[in-house]
Amino acid sequence: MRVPLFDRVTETFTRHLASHSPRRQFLGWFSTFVAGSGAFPLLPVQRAQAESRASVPVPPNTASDFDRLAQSVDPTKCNYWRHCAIDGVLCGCCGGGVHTCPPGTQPSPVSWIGTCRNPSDGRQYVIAYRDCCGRTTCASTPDCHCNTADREMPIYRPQTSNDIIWCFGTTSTTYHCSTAAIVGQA
Amino acid sequence: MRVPLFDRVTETFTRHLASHSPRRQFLGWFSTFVAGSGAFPLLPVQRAQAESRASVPVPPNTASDFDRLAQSVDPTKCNYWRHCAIDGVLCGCCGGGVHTCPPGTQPSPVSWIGTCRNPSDGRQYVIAYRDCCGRTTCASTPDCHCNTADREMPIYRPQTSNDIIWCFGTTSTTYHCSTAAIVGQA
Amino acid sequence: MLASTRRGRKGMKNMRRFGHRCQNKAFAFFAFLLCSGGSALAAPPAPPQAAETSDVATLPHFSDHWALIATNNVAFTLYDGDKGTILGTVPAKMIDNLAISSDRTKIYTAVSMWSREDHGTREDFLQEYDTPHLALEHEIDLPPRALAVFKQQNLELSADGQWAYIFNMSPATGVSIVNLHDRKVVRTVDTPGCALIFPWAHNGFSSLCGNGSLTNVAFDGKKAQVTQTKSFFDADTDPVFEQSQVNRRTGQALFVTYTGMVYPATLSAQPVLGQPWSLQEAASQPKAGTGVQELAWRPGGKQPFFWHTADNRLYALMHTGPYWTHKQDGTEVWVYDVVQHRLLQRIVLPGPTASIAVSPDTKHPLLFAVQPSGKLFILSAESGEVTKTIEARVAGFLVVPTP
Amino acid sequence: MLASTRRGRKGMKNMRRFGHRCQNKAFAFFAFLLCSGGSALAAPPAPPQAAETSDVATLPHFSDHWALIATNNVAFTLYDGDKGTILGTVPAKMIDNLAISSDRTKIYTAVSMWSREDHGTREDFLQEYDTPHLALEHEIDLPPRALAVFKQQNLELSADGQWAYIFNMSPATGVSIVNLHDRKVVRTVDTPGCALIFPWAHNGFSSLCGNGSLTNVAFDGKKAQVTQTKSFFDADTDPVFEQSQVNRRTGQALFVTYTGMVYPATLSAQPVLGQPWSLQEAASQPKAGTGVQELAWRPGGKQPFFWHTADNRLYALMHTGPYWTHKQDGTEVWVYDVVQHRLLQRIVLPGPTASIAVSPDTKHPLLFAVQPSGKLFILSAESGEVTKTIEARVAGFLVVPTP
Repeated sequence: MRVPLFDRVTETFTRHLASHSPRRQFLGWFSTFVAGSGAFPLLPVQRAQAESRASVPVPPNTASDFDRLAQSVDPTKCNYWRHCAIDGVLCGCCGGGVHTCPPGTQPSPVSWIGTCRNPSDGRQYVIAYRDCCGRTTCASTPDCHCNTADREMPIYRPQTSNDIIWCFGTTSTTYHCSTAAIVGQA
Repeated sequence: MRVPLFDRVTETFTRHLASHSPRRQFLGWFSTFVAGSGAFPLLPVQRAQAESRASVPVPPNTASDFDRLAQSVDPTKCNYWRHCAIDGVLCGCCGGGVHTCPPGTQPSPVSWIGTCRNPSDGRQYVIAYRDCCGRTTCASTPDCHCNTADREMPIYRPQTSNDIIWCFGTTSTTYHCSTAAIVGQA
Repeated sequence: MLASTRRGRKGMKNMRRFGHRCQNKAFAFFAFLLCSGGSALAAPPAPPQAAETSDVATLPHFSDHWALIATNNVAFTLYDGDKGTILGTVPAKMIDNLAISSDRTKIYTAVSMWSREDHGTREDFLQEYDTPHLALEHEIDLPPRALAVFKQQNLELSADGQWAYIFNMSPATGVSIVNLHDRKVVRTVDTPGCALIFPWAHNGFSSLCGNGSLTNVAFDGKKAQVTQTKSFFDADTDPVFEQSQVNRRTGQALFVTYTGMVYPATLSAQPVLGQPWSLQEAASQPKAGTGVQELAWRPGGKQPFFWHTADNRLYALMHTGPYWTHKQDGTEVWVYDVVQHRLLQRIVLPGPTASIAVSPDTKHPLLFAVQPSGKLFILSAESGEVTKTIEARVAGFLVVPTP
Repeated sequence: MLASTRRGRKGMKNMRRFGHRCQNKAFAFFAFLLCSGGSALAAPPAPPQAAETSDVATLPHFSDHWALIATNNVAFTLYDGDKGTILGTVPAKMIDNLAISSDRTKIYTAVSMWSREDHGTREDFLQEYDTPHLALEHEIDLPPRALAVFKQQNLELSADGQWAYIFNMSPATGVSIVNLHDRKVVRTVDTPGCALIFPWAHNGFSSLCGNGSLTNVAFDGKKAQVTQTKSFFDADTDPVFEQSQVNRRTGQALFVTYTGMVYPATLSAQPVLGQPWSLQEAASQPKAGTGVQELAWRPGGKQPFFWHTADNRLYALMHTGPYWTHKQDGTEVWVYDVVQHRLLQRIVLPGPTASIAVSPDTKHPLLFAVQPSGKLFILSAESGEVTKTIEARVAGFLVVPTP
């Protein structure tokens, strides 16, 4: 049975995490990792430039259905490339943005992660799906409720499980919406 | 300007209440009245017999649109005759009945009232719209959410105002659904 | 250090990924372009997108074209009427209430809650949010509020930002007066037989009474003085709508009855009543009566009126029907000159509408129209053209900033 | 006395009402019939309907054909599957959980709430309702539960009614064990790297672990003993569904993977694994793989499985698609003989379906199917015929009574 390329890449990534950290401490380590990533200095944004180029075509037989059909223009749609494993309401539809919480809410320092392909540069990125917390669920239009599952795992693999309310360490653990921030390349 | 018959009857009824009780105590008196009515001995139910007869036709030019179109067969519909001034979810759609609260809820001892015509005997009845309280709102199908307004008054005439949550004197004042019990003839 | 470690791993992954691609025969040509170092491409490859910081949005000054609309029985959702998008969320249930301060820097909600959702200890609060952050800054304890479905007139603010008035019903009626500077209830005034709040220009409010009169409560922080007017409408035959309109800057009110009579009044301890006029007569139609089979254009809905004070126009949600259809959805909005008592415009709505509100600007005012299905329409209040249609799951209660 | 006063007033009103009618010329003929004393009518007029007492409904014994279905993010609504009607409401949000005791006399909800709705003090409870009255009888304090959307396997009860097991995640994982007779948490067991609850026949449960093994916790009220199995599935390539099924009477489990492999197991401190089989092979199709473009019939949805233990049938919600579509709505239900590993039936659903459950009876079992739109379908599990279609506003979580 052939394991598709991108799956293998991801598996290596997750296996790496799993094998190098005692499982008991895994989540603690993971939290630090993701929380720390939020402190990265922002490089000059090259995105406009990247998008002015033609998108890099998706290899037709190694990409998931999501990847093949994803777009890199409108982050308030479920088929925006970063949303390959999101479950929830997009914060961009709620007064926030793709990595911005709506006013009155608080980003969770920990999150689940996905690995999604950006069609405009052909690269795979690790995405942190950070929930915004502390306020009743955003009443967006139904088209902003997404439920995708590329590389999504059950709750016993919490770091890639998207049914969990990822509101740990926030003042209140109520769920409002979900963001999709770039952590780095996969 | 001609005042329609049934309105005049109702007005006399409400005016009677208003003029004979100091306004300050009106609601207290009314509570006792309605709560007390719940203790009436139930006469043998003649309803089946009444319904086996042909319905009494509605006088065509003195009845409201609701009265003209009301039915006396299905109490889980908004056009059931007693529902001429109801605003809320019918308890009959929620595990209760036309004068029965669903399990786990509590009938409010006070209520707003309406005056509705029963097409099967042609009589006008005073209806106590007693809310059932103490549980989150019943998630019935949308056709059980009714909002009718025959003789319905603003909140400064509370006894006939149906936007109020009539959960006074219950353990919890949260709204679950609304019933429509017969108090007596108008 | 963490960043540089990451950078290093990224580089490795990149290499391995391209290595894989280059071995894949199905991609020979495509792979050639990439594996040959990209020389065939016009521009050098863009650097990968950088890691992003999570942050929280803040709002600019509250725009004329924003509206807070009750949604899903859990919140008021702040909509940008120009873009048709959501800007933020303020929690409040169907029984709660919301008002915006005149300077638009604060949003207040009057709320009732139970410590265990539908049971436990009941608490009532006036919650204070700052507009830029939609942050809950204060919770001011209240006596038990009146619980009713969507009654804007159960919570009102004074234009000077000093007072909030909250209607209580237990079922005895009264009003809690909150000093918004000190953030506490300073007085609860009994208003037996009367309900709702219509604020004056200064230090007081009036309530509508079951006998067709007004109760007027003057309160400047020290002593409350209550006066009562004579009856000016007959609540038995033709009551005044709860959703009647007031200009909190001037204390002028437009009390509209079920049949469509408008009673103008200037509220104070001694209210001055103006000449009543008929919505139908102002539209060159016969006055509407109280006949249960008397067909006429009538006002109705959940929030059937909006007084645009800058333009001095009254927007009324109208439908055809007999008397006792005061809660029926409207199919048109009729726009009146409040001074001339003259119909200026009829706007045909895209469907049955429960509630309306109009943006307070005079330049390009927007008309917000909520359908019972939960759909939100935004129209030009001038042309009546629909500019946005949103599947917003909204209920029949809209709050826009007013002077 | 009150009653007789009322009787007197009724009589007066009656007279006056008829008096009015008799004066109304438009009703001459009709009025004649009534005013002439009714002699033209065959039967004497029925006495007026009597005043009614307000009462509260109670429920009979929990029927095989009832189901509790998550609705509107505020409650589980109890449906009668035969009539398609609502019988009652049990409060619980999207993050909460519900289980029915084996004898069906109790309903338990594991809930988390905040004293001020979305802020304030967080409290977690196991709430105990009695079925006949749906009355909240006890609230048992819990350590902070795991908060996740609709995970039936986060709350399980032992078949003997002694224990409730509640999964915690903070994000460290563990399980709270509640003694249901004493109504308190007697033990919290850490289950590092493991999650969910699959109860044994007696005094224990197993959890699924990220390395493809099971953690097994024996607890008889005194000491907890934890054992660990070897890995039996590869969580990296083909994880076991969270919604895998267990028979709490026997501790037998059916662990189903994303590709459709079924791992039977008998759970205890030393679980015994049976021969794995493939849902696709049992349907005479090739085994499905993990290819992201490998089209096959695959299990998926929010609640994609139901093990009917009396008939020993596994109902699986199936769709066509590649790997990583384990959350996709199903279009058919495939019914398997669990012993023979044989497809018995394919039921075509009336539309895309998120979740299924089957009534536990063997006579005329009902299949409950929930659409993402909130529509509830009830079908005959034998014929596949749709018997009820309800606009129920339900979410993807159904609980039926099980042994």
